[in-house]
Order: sequence, then structure tokens, then C-alpha cells
Amino acid sequence: MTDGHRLPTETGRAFADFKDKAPNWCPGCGDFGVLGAMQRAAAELDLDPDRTVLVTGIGCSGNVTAFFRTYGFHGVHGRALPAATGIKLADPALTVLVAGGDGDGFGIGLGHLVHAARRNLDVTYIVMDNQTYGLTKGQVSPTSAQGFVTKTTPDGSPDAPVDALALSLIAGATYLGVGFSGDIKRLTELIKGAVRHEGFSLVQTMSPCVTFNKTNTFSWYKDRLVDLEAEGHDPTDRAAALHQVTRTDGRIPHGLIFRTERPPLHRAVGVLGGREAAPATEDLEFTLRSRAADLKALRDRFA
Amino acid sequence: MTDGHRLPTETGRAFADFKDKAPNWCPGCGDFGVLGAMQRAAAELDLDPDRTVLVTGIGCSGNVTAFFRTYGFHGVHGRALPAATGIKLADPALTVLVAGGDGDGFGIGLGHLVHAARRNLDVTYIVMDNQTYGLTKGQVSPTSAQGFVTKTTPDGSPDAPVDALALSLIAGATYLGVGFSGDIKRLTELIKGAVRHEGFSLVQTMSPCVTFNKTNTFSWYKDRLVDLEAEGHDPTDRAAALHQVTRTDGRIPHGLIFRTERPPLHRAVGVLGGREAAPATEDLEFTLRSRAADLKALRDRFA
Amino acid sequence: MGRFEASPVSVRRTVHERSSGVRIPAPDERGGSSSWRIGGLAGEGIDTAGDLLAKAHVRAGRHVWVTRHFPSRIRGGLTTCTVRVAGHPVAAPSGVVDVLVALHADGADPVKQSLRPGGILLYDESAVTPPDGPTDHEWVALDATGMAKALGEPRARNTIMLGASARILGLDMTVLEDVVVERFGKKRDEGRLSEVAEKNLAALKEGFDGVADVSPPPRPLPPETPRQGDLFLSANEAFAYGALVAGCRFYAGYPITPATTIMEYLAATLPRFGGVCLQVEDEIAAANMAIGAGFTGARAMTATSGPGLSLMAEAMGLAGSTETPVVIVDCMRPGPSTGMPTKTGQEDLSFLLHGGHGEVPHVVLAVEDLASAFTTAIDAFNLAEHYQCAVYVALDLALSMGKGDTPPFDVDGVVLDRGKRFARVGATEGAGAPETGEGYARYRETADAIPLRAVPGDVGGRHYANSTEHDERGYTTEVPATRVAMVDRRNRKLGDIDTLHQGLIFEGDKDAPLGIIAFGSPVPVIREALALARPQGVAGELCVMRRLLPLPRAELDAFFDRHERVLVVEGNSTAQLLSHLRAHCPEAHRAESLLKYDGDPFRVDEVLAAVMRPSEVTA
Amino acid sequence: MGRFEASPVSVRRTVHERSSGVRIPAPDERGGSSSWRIGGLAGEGIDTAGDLLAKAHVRAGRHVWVTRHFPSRIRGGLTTCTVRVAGHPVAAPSGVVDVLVALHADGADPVKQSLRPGGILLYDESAVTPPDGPTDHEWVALDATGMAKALGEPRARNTIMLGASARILGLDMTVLEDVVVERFGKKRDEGRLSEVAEKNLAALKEGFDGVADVSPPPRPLPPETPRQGDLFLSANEAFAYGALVAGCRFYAGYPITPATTIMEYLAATLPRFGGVCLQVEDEIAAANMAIGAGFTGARAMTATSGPGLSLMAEAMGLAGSTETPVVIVDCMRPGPSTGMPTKTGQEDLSFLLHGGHGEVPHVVLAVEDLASAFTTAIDAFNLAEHYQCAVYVALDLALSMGKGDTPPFDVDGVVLDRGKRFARVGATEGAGAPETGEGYARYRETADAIPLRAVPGDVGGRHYANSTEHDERGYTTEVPATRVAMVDRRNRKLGDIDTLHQGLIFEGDKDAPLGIIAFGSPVPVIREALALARPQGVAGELCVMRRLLPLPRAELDAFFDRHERVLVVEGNSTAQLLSHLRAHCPEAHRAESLLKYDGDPFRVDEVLAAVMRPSEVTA
Ligand SMILES: Cc1ncc(C[n+]2csc(CCOP(=O)(O)OP(=O)(O)O)c2C)c(N)n1
Ligand SMILES: Cc1ncc(C[n+]2csc(CCOP(=O)(O)OP(=O)(O)O)c2C)c(N)n1
Ligand code: SF4
Ligand code: SF4
Ligand SMILES: [Mg+2]
Ligand SMILES: [Mg+2]
Repeated sequence: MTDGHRLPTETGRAFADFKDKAPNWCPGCGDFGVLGAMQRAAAELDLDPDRTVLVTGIGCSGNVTAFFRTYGFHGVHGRALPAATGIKLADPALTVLVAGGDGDGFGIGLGHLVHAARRNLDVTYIVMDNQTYGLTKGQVSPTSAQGFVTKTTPDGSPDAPVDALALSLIAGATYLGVGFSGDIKRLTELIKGAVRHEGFSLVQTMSPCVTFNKTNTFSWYKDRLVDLEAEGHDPTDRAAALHQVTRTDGRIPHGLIFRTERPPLHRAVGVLGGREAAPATEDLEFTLRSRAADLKALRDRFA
Repeated sequence: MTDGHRLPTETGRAFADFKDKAPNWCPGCGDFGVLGAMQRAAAELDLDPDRTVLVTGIGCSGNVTAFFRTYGFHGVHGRALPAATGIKLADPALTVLVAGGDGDGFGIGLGHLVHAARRNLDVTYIVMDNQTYGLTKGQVSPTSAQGFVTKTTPDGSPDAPVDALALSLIAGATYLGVGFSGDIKRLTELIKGAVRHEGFSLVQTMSPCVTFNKTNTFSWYKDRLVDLEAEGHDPTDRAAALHQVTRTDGRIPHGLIFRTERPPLHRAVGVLGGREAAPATEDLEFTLRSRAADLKALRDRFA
Repeated sequence: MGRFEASPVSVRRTVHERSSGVRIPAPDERGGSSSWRIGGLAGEGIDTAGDLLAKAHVRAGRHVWVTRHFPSRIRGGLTTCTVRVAGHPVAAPSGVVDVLVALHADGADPVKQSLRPGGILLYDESAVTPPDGPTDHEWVALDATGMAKALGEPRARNTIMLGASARILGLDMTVLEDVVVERFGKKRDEGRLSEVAEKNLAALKEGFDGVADVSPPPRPLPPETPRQGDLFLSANEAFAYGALVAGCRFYAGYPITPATTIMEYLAATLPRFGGVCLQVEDEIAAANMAIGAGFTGARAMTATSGPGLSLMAEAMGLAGSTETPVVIVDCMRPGPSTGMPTKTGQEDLSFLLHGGHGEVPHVVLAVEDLASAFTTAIDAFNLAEHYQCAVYVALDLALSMGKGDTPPFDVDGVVLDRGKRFARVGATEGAGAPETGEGYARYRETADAIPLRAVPGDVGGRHYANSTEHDERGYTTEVPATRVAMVDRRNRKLGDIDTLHQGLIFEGDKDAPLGIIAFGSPVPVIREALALARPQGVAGELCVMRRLLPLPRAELDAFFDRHERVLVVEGNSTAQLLSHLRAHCPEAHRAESLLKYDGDPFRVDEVLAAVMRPSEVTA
Repeated sequence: MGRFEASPVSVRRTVHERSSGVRIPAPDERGGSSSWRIGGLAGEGIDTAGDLLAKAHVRAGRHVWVTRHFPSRIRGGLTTCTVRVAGHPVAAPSGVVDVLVALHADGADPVKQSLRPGGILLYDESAVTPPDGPTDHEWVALDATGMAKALGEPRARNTIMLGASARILGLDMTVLEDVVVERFGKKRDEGRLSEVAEKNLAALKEGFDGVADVSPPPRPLPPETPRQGDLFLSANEAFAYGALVAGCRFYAGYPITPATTIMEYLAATLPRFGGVCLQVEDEIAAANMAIGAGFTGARAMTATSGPGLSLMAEAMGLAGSTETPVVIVDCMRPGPSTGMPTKTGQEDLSFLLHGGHGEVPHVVLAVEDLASAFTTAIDAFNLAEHYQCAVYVALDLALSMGKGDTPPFDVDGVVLDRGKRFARVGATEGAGAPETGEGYARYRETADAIPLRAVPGDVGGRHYANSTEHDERGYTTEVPATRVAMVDRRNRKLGDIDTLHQGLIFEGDKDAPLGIIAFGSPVPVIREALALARPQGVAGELCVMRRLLPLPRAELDAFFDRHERVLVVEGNSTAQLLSHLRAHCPEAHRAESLLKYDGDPFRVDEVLAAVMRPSEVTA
């Protein structure tokens, strides 16, 4: 922190401190619950809005950046994780949250998800899964069930859904939780755990689209969610986690599925050259002068 | 087959019938063995070169299109599977083979792999995995081990490798085999099984790069491969397959890992409108005239 | 001076600058047309009401243009639908509204909604409170909410307002009843109606009875000239239908506003013709799939908007290098980046012209109205197969989502050009013996530079389509002379396109001093502006660009030669079309530029203001 | 006529057309420079031999330019390395070789390898069989294979040939010994040598002793003018080093020829300065990561070639919309599509200028030699942060992979421009009170249209960077006036770039009738051609374009004004630079075009042929 402008701000923030523009989602949209949980988690963790960045892709869910009062980066569709990678590595002192939809994350952005997970990028990724493309008015999504009928799949979707939980686990996510917009309390705890966790954490959240998905409704989810805690699931047990994410009984595990420790990308040898947390706004002019000798030595290697 | 030009050709083809340009890989490159197995498999299956398309991405491995004598489509880096999807769906009567490298398939192209697998696209995908980027002269690849030192990772790769086998299984591949360039016989059988299989088949092949990868050599692989047949593995058992692809003993399963039946994309309801195998060169002029009434009825819906 | 670097001799003008003080009346104010607008929240049936009214007008023999205005979010934002009706063909909003229907308070702001002084504001009194005191407008109250509840169909508020509108506009109720019945239930003569149709018919009547006759009516309805079978649809629908007729049998796409309705139409229809329509993981996949399908000989297409088009940049080159036919539609919306997803603009032109990296011969067409949407679809597939290249088609949101009437498309007159096919031509063209395939070379030089195309399944046509530079058989090469020959042939092959395709349509007065050049949705607006300018003594010739690349150079030069003043009208901020013309036609350096880039379509009065020099307006 | 649609007044010429019959001598043939080439299979130490010889020349005070020629496959194809040495700075191949060294039969074709009549062909007699009978060349045999085996270092064939070359060329052995020792072992005065260094020293001597003196030498060596600390490197290395000095602290990239060496250099050096260098999954990720890093205030970059650039098209718009500084380097190779990965060209210009969809204000710079590679890196980062936009830098393979000498870069003279930063400026610029943040608006209008930039961590600078069109605080908007204001501000902000950055470099004779315009690797070739033309009575002025966008309009107009004949030289088939100039400068319509697109760099004689009109050549 070479720049004086990074002054500490007061702590003890409340829910309201993370409110920004009023959300313009449809009344009843699942995303309200997710936003609420994010705001509660931020307040309870006492995140510093000036040192937190929320990175989103494009979708109804992606619009959350405008409603959540931290620094925000609303990138292009499907590329929230790459943008977040640049942000986190350039300034590891920042808390980086990433949010978006099932299409954004598991459709167009699927490759980045796997690559971010295997790198154990230290961000918290909250996917608001409504099993449809909300913003473009209800087409099939990668998590839609086979046979799902939409205007682009009038005979039903021919594709088996992307198994986002199992893929993320295999890909190397070190924190994996499933939340539900209808259970803000548990979702808040999952998000808090994810932010505290150092490494790639995915909070896959069931967040119904009340306008375009008349199948996967709040009650549809309620009927299928199983409480992992009640089931006595041990999230540190990889085999048990694998078992949960490959369930064939049609139930959706709800809660913390998996957690493990592995050095995150920004602590890997060579990635940051040993710097703990260099601020992005490093005083380059100063470095240029103070390390001129090193720079010239490098130059003279070419002589 | 409305067009008369699709005449049958003589059958009983030999290995040599699938030879095209002489390969220009480095002497000793693993890809020679893969090409040989492909040619043997093609001959033994008596594939019709005029009705077979080999689709490749960019890489040393991708150059195989010029050496294998069928129709060939050498697309852009990482997009062989999408091109193959268009080819297979436009003319399901074609046999479509796809080949490429680990970078092409598991790096830039990873998203397409998962999506092709979940669709159960009926193609045979042969990945020549050398755990490096051969054509661009030896950088780290998505399957390189963590710590792998290259010119772009002088301090060792910070990333955990992509677990291509497990991801493909989870993604929905219906045929999953692991071959080795040093065992052409088994590789030939795996490829033959894959081509016969209707659905998405991945033949992940260990194919050492003798020029740029001094770690993952032929003998390195030989020391680690375990013969699945000898182990008594049952490829129809999904749990056993999952167990194989998530082995933690550092061994690489060799042979057929998994096989199951699921309708391929081109047989899904709605995808081909019930046509079994419409030739791509359908006589559109004829359709336009013979179905003019249907077309006009559709038009008049707008009136 | 920013990126727009106009030559000193020319004039750049945007519609956003302060006006010169001269008031240009909207076209409706001159009579002959009239506009009705309904505003409310998304989900309140705004579009349905607009469509029904418009369809009733079309059935009655009038011309319409329907524009939608909605925010890029699903609910909670104000949505409006405007129906302009006229006695002559129209495809442009008027900019001024005569009758405004407000289902929600946000829709009841006469200024924001451009209600003309003296116009009628029909409102749901449960949702809207009229201002105290006198106003410039006539406020007409109706308890639509209460009536709908009483009918047991609370969602029928829109239909009630439609009935009331019919009375106010002086519209014949029977046609309106017909379209309501078609929409909600069975055809009248097909027996019993559905319950919801019954209720909506009742709602229509309630609304009609709920207001008084307005006399004289706000603006007399244009005359009826009934025509047989006129269609009412959007340019996206017209294009998608044209693609189906043209033989498109493969579509892969990814949803994006305003292109999605093309995929939706084809998803519903392609399988019935043995075709494939697939929503896929992203636009990169979509483009590569379409190219793969094109490689097999299928007519293949994808459609997208700016962000997706950017993702297709690499595929542009692949189609070029492998000489694979493919049609790529860009339904433009404003950028940069995600930009304004629900607004219109013409900002992708430069990108369409210059494509991705490297040099890729391709064709860029543009659609300017419903009739050209259909014919351009046919042209696009024909040119793609004839020249074995990618054909891009530019639409813009105003066309993609606007709806209007057009005479029925001529399906019988459609002619297909499948190009030079190995299967048909066989051993000609120096292709050697097709039976053995030894003599055939996919990329061999020919007289017209177009190679002979074989597809998988063609016995003896085996070859290698290669994204890397290649020799005549497709094998990778680095021999300089081979490379140069390949580039030269590819560059040359589109050389005769003017003989196959009419790239420019000239309309109006060739001898007038004024010439106007445009493409896309501004065209109908300009047509109307020119029609209005003529009685005022200003004539002009309009050059409609249906093809932007290869540029119809000779005809353009002649156009510049015959006009003293040339105005280039386009929907972007950097005058991309003008720059394109300037790069090729020296005379274009004296052209004037009229630009608009606020997200809304050009208005007739805006074009008129630029057409009429101030001196001419006062004259 | 294909896509190249030249105006009738202008002349298009490619170097590939049949020559006029007038023979233009290669520059070496005029004396003052000389070329040595070694050819063999990849893996035979071709590049090492070339580098060592070149470095020895530089140490001795001569100027060099080293070009590599290799196929896009790893082994088995012929690779050559050519060292041109001169008494004046050079950065272009001669096109003709004086001494050819063949380690493999494929490299021993004097015609293919451009060995001049009378030139010397030194060959490994175990690999090459000379032709029977008399030839135009002097064939010198050496048993390099045998000697290397005898030395116990079979891979030292290249070093043996180097020793023999030293004798033939008349080169001082001590300098050569120095560079060999540096390359293979410890510095001489640092004690014992490594075994491999010892063996290579012995090989050098064996080679030297193995051939006879050639007198007179094939071409006298240029004079030595020893300079202190001259560097020997590629433009990629010079640029990457410049980026490091400029404070680049984040690099994400994906391997691609010929850009990869930039990433390789930064991977080895960035971590030592607390920076990050990451090879990632694809170019889409790379660009978005760099933009993310730029958003935090880090100086961030990525580098790629055509195919990767195409994949970055969408990110171009993202940087534009969010006004995030980022540097994107395009090391050009010929397209279309995968094209010719190991060849050179300048075909991406149009794409760089017009970017992805929509309208995105950005800067395009170009590098033409080693010195400008370093300074352009500094400029690129400064302009990116000053204007808060993407800066593209065009290199081409000839520069990216060519190596030469240049005076040491002036690290002390580097000045950084971090732009308008909230943290520094605080409450000025109408930004309100930074303490509370309530008054700060990231995208607020300012006098020079450049907004005040805050980055995460700036207390009170909180804002929302948005790919969707937004208001001054970043919130999504669809208000037409706000949209227009945003577009206008973004378009305007680069307006004063001419005051900050010298976009054009003028060299030569302002009063001559001839003016030449070019950018990139053709520039040094033209410099040399002009130097050779002058003694023959043809003078000219060269306009080097360091900045292609925004176009330095005024200076270009003046350049056209002062030259009767203007020639635009570029490495593509459709005259992209000329089209760009024509779109903006009416006078450019009379310019002539010289094009080359076979994958090889321009040669001095090719440019000379276009510079000298046939009448002038015979004069
Ligand atoms: C490159 C690109 N393609 C397409 C779009 C259009 N688009 C916007 S949001 C979206 C998908 C939304 O679905 P999801 O990610 O599930 O988010 P939701 O709206 O359901 O929350 C699409 C396809 C775009 N903005 N950019
Ligand atoms: C879009 C794009 N990016 C980068 C490249 C450069 N490139 C060519 S092949 C390749 C990777 C090769 O690795 P792999 O796929 O493992 O194939 P291998 O050569 O090892 O067989 C790369 C990065 C390219 N051609 N296109
Ligand atoms: S469309 Fe669906 S996801 Fe979008 S805001 Fe409405 S309910 Fe939510
Ligand atoms: S570089 Fe490696 S992968 Fe490529 S041809 Fe040589 S050995 Fe094979
Ligand atoms: Mg969704
Ligand atoms: Mg590889």
C-alpha cells in the first residue's frame, strides 16, 4: 500500500450499507433473495466496499452489480471469471466476488469456470441458476432439463443438462456449496464461508425465474432440496462430496458440499514473485527510479 | 441420397488406402503411432474415404488431416468439435472423426468438449495428449503437471492440470477410452470401438512429444499405464469408471473405461425432424417446388 | 476533433445538435397518417394490443408500421407499442402521437410520449391520475381495471383499451373482433370460441361502449384500399421465412436481442423440412457449426447481434480460407460492448466490411424493409454458394423488431443458384477425372476464379479444407508463388458480382440536385421524407444500398456525378458508411453526413430537416 | 476487379507482377553490406550459428540484421538463418546472399537460397553433394560431420561452420571466441570454461583451420565503428523489455507465433518486479484478464497474432465502454484464418482500425524498428492510461522474429504518464468530495473529455464499470441524451493526441517530388532503398506512421501537398493503409500503392524498383 489514498474507512457496516440502486427484477424473482444474502453476508463479514469488487457477466442476474454497493465490474457475457482473474491477481488485497447466471457461467463461460477452478483462483463465484435465459426472455439454458420446451426448443431440449456441481468439483473447486434463494439464511452462511475461504469457491444457487420458467419454481426446488447437514454430510470428505454431486435420486443437495485447502493462484510460486499483496496502484515512477539499476542490468543482457 | 453422384465405391480397403501426404512430424513423435492406429482402424472398419470426414484443430496433432486420406476439414484452433457438429448434423450419414491436441481440446476448446459430450454428438474424438503445446514449441498445456517448467512457466506451472478423463465422463461422454501411441494394437481397437459406437466417444491418447517434453516420454507413460482388461475393469459399470478416472495412485488407466447407450444428438426429437439421414446435398430446387404449398401455408400464417 | 475526421469540404450533422430554430412538422401532422401508442409495464399485454390493432388496420386495407420501445430488463420498465397507420406504405415511426393509451402512470406523460397538442390521452383511471387544471390534451378516463375484474379476466385491460381506441379512432369493430378471435380462440366460423376469446370479445365491447364518439375524430383514418393476403410481420420473420424458402437447412445460434426471433422462427419450422435448428453454447460454436454444415453442402446460417458477431471474427476467416458458403446475419444494436441491447443503430458496418484479421473476401448485404428482407435472404444464400464465401446480412433493431405490412412474398418466383458443384459439373473445368479423384483439385484456378466445389459424399471429390494457406488441393503450403496465386484468386472471384446482384436501388428524381445514400432502417424514413419534400419543391434521388461489399463502385461514381449535393444518412457517430464510400470514391469527399446514434430510429422530420436547407424550408 | 477498388487516377503495383525487365541490383551488390546464410534442418543449431556470428559483428562495431526462415512445423523442414552485415544501420534482408553455408542438402540449392553469381557455398561434405561440372559459384567443402564426431560433440557442426565462415569472411576470431564462450560457458575471465564451451572453441578453430583464406574476400567486411553497449535483439524482445520499463505488471497470454517470445520474456522477468505473467486458456480470457487488471490500476497487456486478435474483438469493446487502459499487441502474420504462421505480412490493419462491433475509440500504434519497439512500448502504456482506452500495437513477424543491433535504450529518460487519477486529483475536476464518494462520478464530462479515474481501493472512488451504455456514474441508461453525451465524450477524448504523441516521423527530402508512406517492417527497407536511390538522382521523403489511429490528419494532408508523387507501401493485397488514408485525406486518391503479400518481407530491390520509375532507372 504505497499510496496514501487507501485510508481505512469505518467498520461495523450494516445490510443497508450494501444497498445501491433499487433492483429492477420482476417482482418475485429469485435473484432478490440472492442479493439479500450477498448484502447480509457482506455486512456480517464487514467487507470494505472500497476494497471489494463485484464482477458480473450479462444476464438478469448479472445486473446485480448495480444493486450491490461495492466497486463493480459488469463485463461481457460469459467472461466474468477472466475479468475477475485479472482483478484478483493485479491486486490480491481486494475481495473479489463474481456473480452471474447459468447461461453466463455454464454455457458460454463454461471453459473459464473449469480453468478458474483448477487454478484455485481466490474468488467467490455465485451462480444464480434459474435453468433458463432470463434476460433474453426464456430460452433453454445449459442447466435446463432434457425435454425442456422453450421458443428455441419447441420439441424439447435435446441436450442433457450440464452437471455444474460435479464438473466444478472435478475441475478443482476448493469450496462448493448449493444455496437456494428461498433460504436466505443458509445462503448467507454459504456465501460468508466462501468469502472467508481462500481459493475458488462456487456457490451454486437455485434462483427461480418467475417469468419464464414455469417448471423450476420455488416449490419445485423446495420439494427436491435435501438438507446436507441433516443428512450428516461431511464436506471435508471428497468421496462423500462426489457422491452428493452425482446423486441419481433426483434430489438436489442443499448446503456445503465440499471444502478443502490448496494454495490459491496468487500464492503459487512465480505468480506474484513473492509479493504478498502488491497494490494495483503501485507507484511505478518510484519503482522505475529505484530499480533502474536492475532494469539496466536486464537491458545489458542483450548487449 | 437424392443425388446420383453418390455412387458406391469398392470395399475391402487396406491400410495404404488411408495414406495421404507423408507426415512431417519430428522423427519419433508419438503422433505417428496415432495416425497408424487411425489408418488401421479405418481399413479394418472398411470406412469409405468419400463418406468420412476427419475434422481437426490446430497443432502438430491437428496436421494429421493432411496425412489421412478421407475428406478433411482443418478448422481453427480449438473449434474442431463445433465444426464437426455442423458436419454431422447436416449429413448424419457421414462418419465423422475429430482429432487434435491437448491444448486444442482441453485448453481453448474445453467448453465445446463438455457441450459436445452432453449432447452425445455422434463423433469419435481422438485427442493426442503430449502434455505440451508442440506446434508453438513447448509451452505449458492444460494437461501439464503442476510445476511443469517451460519458457512461459519458468517457475513451474501454477495450475493443477485439467482432469480430462473425469470431466468427459461427468460431461456425458458415452464412450471413453485411453490409448497410448506406444501400443498401436490396443489403440486401433479403441478407435474401432469408438467409431462403431453411436454417440460421443473420446479416445484420449498418450502421444509423447519427443522434442519439447522431456518429462512425459514413452517410458514415463509405460511405467504408469495400467491395463484395464488385466485389472478386470467392467466398462459398463459407471461407478467403476468414475473410480478409474479419479485414481489417486498416479497410475493411468489404459483401455476402455466406459461405454453406455444414449440417443445421439441427431436422433433426438426435433433435431432432424424425423429424417433418418438427409444428405447435405439435398436437391433444394426439388423441395422448393414439391413443397411450395407448405411454404405458402407458412407464409399465409402472417396474413 | 475526435475520431470523425471529416474532409474540410463536407458537412457533418447529427440529429442531436440543437435545431436551427425551424420547426419541421412530423409526417402525421401533414395528414395521410396517424399514430396510436399504448404504454404500460411489460407483461400488461402492450405488444399484443398493438399487434391486434395493426392487424385490424391491415385487414381493412391500410398500411401500418409498429414500433416497440422497451428497456433491457424484463419487468418494471415502461414498454410502449406504437401503431402508425397510413394510406401509403410506411416503415417508419412518425415521432408524434395522436392517441395515447396509458395502462400505467409512467405511460401517461404526454410530453415524454410525444402526444401532439390536441391529442387524446385515454387512461385507466385506476392507474393514472390526470393533472389538475387545463392541459393541451384531451384526457379520456376509463375504468379498465374495474371492467376487467368484473369480466373475470383481469389481464384483459389491454383489450378493453383496444375497444375504446376503436371508437375513438373510428375503426370498424368487426375486423378488430376477427383478429381478437384469431388470436385468442378459434376462427369465428369454426364453431365455438374459447373462453378467453369470449371474454376478450366482451372486453372489446365494454371498452367500445365505455367511451364516447369523438367528433371530429382525432385524425381521419386513411382510406382503405383492401389488398389480398397482405402479410403483417417483422423483418426478422420475413428474413427467417426467406431463409427457409431459400433452402436453409441448418441453423445454429445463441440467443441475443434483437436476433433471437430468427432462431425462434426457424426452431419452429426447420425440422418440418428436414432441417436442424440448434441453440448452442456460444456464438463461436454457432459460427463454426454453420461453416461445418456449409462444408457438407447444406445451406447454413447463424444470426446474432454485435457482441456475438465479435465472437465470430475468427470464423469469418475460416469461411474465407476454406471457401465455405455460410450466411451470417447481424441484427445491429448500438455498442460499444454490450451497449444498448433494446435500441437500434448501424454501428457494426465497419466491422462487417473489414471482418476479422487477415484479408477475407466476403459479401455484405443490407435489408431496408420487409420486402427486401425476404429477397435478401434468397440472395444471401445464392451468393454464398455461388461465390463460396460468407455472406453477411445487416439488419438493425428497428427492422428486426418493427412490424409492418407487405404484399405476400413470391415463393414461386424464387430461383436457387447452387454454384459450381463437382457433382453436377463432373470432369469439366479442368478438374480431371472425378471417378478417381486424382485429377480433382478443390482450389484450382478457373476462368472466373471460382473453384469447383465438392462436398463429402461426392465420390472422387475428396479434398482437404484448410484454415492454413494451401495449394490447389488444400495442402498447407509456404511457396510464395502459390500463396500469391491463392490470394489473387480469392480476391478476384467476387469481381463479377454486379452482373449477378443488384447492389443499389435507385428511387426518385435522377435530375434533382440532391442525392441521398443510405442502407437499412433509415431508408423507409428517407423515402417518406422525400415524398414530403417534393410538394415543397425539393426533389431528390435515393440510392438504397442493398450491397455494401463489394461496393458497386461504377454506379456510385455515376450517382455522385449526377448530383450536386449528396447526403449520406446512417445510424452511427463516426460516419462509417461515408468513410467506406470515401475510401473508394474520391467524389464522396464532398458528401454531407447525417448521423443519429441515440438508440432510436431516424424520424421523418429529422431527415426532412437535413433534406430541406433552411432557406428551402422558409421558401 | 476484385476487392481492391483503386481509384482510376492511381496506380496499384504488387511486387509479384512480372518485372519490367529492368534489373534492380540487390543492396549488397552495391557494396557496403554483405549477407551470409546458413541452412539446415531445425535442430541443427541454425539459429544459434546465426546469432553468434551476428553478435560477433555487433561487438566488432558493425551493423547486422538477422532473418529466420522456417516452416510451420517442428522438424524436417529446411530452416535458414541469414546474417546481413553493413557499415550503416540495417533492418532489412538484402535478398541476395554472398556466402551460403549448407548443413543439409536442401540448403545447398544456390538458386533457391539466392546465392549470388560468384558467391561461396560452404558445405558439409557428408550431407551435400556438389553438382558435376562448372557452376556459377565457388563450392567449398568441409567435413563438418566428421570433425564434430572426432571432437566428441556431434552437435558442433554449426560451430565448425562458423569457424570456417570467419576465415572466409575475414572476421576476427577473438570476438567470435568471446561470444561462443558466453553462449556455452563462463565468461573468459571468470575462470574455467564448461566442457561444452571448450569443445565449441575447439570446433571453431577446426573450422577456421579447415578452409583456406579467400582472397580477395567474397565482399570486403564493412568498416568497424565500435560503439558502447549496443544491443542485439528482436523487436519482440525490445518491446517486452520496454513494457517492463514502462511498468507493465500484468500479462496474460496464449501462445501464438510470432507473439510468444513477448510472453516468454515477461514470464522470466515480470515476477522479479512483483508482476504477474500467466499463460491462460485462450485469448478471450487473456484480453478480459488484462482489462480486469487494468481496471485495478495495474499496467496490463496481452500480445497475440491474427487468430488471437480476432478472438479479442469483443474485449475491444469492453475496454472502450468501461474506459479501461490496456495494451494489446498484434504481431502480424498473413491470414486469412490460420494463414501462414511463420511468415510475415501487414494484413490486420483494417481490423485493428475498425475493431469489433460498435464504435470504440482506441489508439493504434506501429513499430518499425528496434528503437521504436522500445519507445512505442512506453508510449503505448502512457497513452492507454492517459486516454483510458485500449492501445493496439502492430508489429509483424519480420520484426518480431528478426534480430538486429541498436544503441542501448535510454531507461533514465523514460517518463510515465499515469493519466488523471482520482487518488491524485481528489476533489478537483468537479468530482465532488472524494471522502464520501457521493460526489464522484467515474464517467463525468470534463473539459478535455477524459474522465477522472478511480480504481478499487481508492476510498470514495467506488463506481460501476459497465459494458452496457451508462450514465456518468456507470449505471445502465437508455436516456437518449445521456447516450449521445457519452458517445460524444468518448469520441472527443482522443482529440488532442497529436499534442501528446508524435504520430508521424518524417525523414529525407521534403522538397523532393516523391513521398513514401509506410509503417512497420517495410520502413527500414524503404530507408535503405531511398539511400540507394539518392546517388542515382532520385530523392524522396519518407513518412513513417507510428500512429495509425487517430490518424494525424493535418500532417498527412501537408505531406500530400508537398509531394507530386506519393507511394504507399504495405504488406497486404487490398491496400488497407491506402484505403484508410483515402477515407480521410481526399488527396490520397492520387497516391500509388506498392503491395506485397507472399509472406516474405519486402526487399530493398523491390522497393527500389517502385521508387525508380523505369525512365529513371535507365537514366
Ligand atoms: C456474446 C453475447 N451473446 C449473447 C448475449 C445476449 N445475452 C444476454 S444475457 C444472456 C443469457 C442470460 O441467461 P443467464 O446467464 O442464465 O442469466 P439470467 O438472465 O437467466 O439471470 C444472453 C444470451 C450477450 N449479451 N452477449
Ligand atoms: C486462436 C489461436 N491461438 C493460438 C494459436 C497458436 N497455436 C497453434 S497450435 C497451438 C497449441 C498446440 O498445442 P496442442 O493443441 O496441444 O497440439 P500439439 O501441437 O501439442 O499437438 C497454438 C497455441 C492459433 N493457431 N490460434
Ligand atoms: S426474467 Fe426471470 S430472471 Fe429475469 S428478472 Fe424476471 S424473474 Fe428474474
Ligand atoms: S514438436 Fe513434438 S508433437 Fe510436434 S511433431 Fe515434434 S515431437 Fe511431435
Ligand atoms: Mg439463467
Ligand atoms: Mg499438445
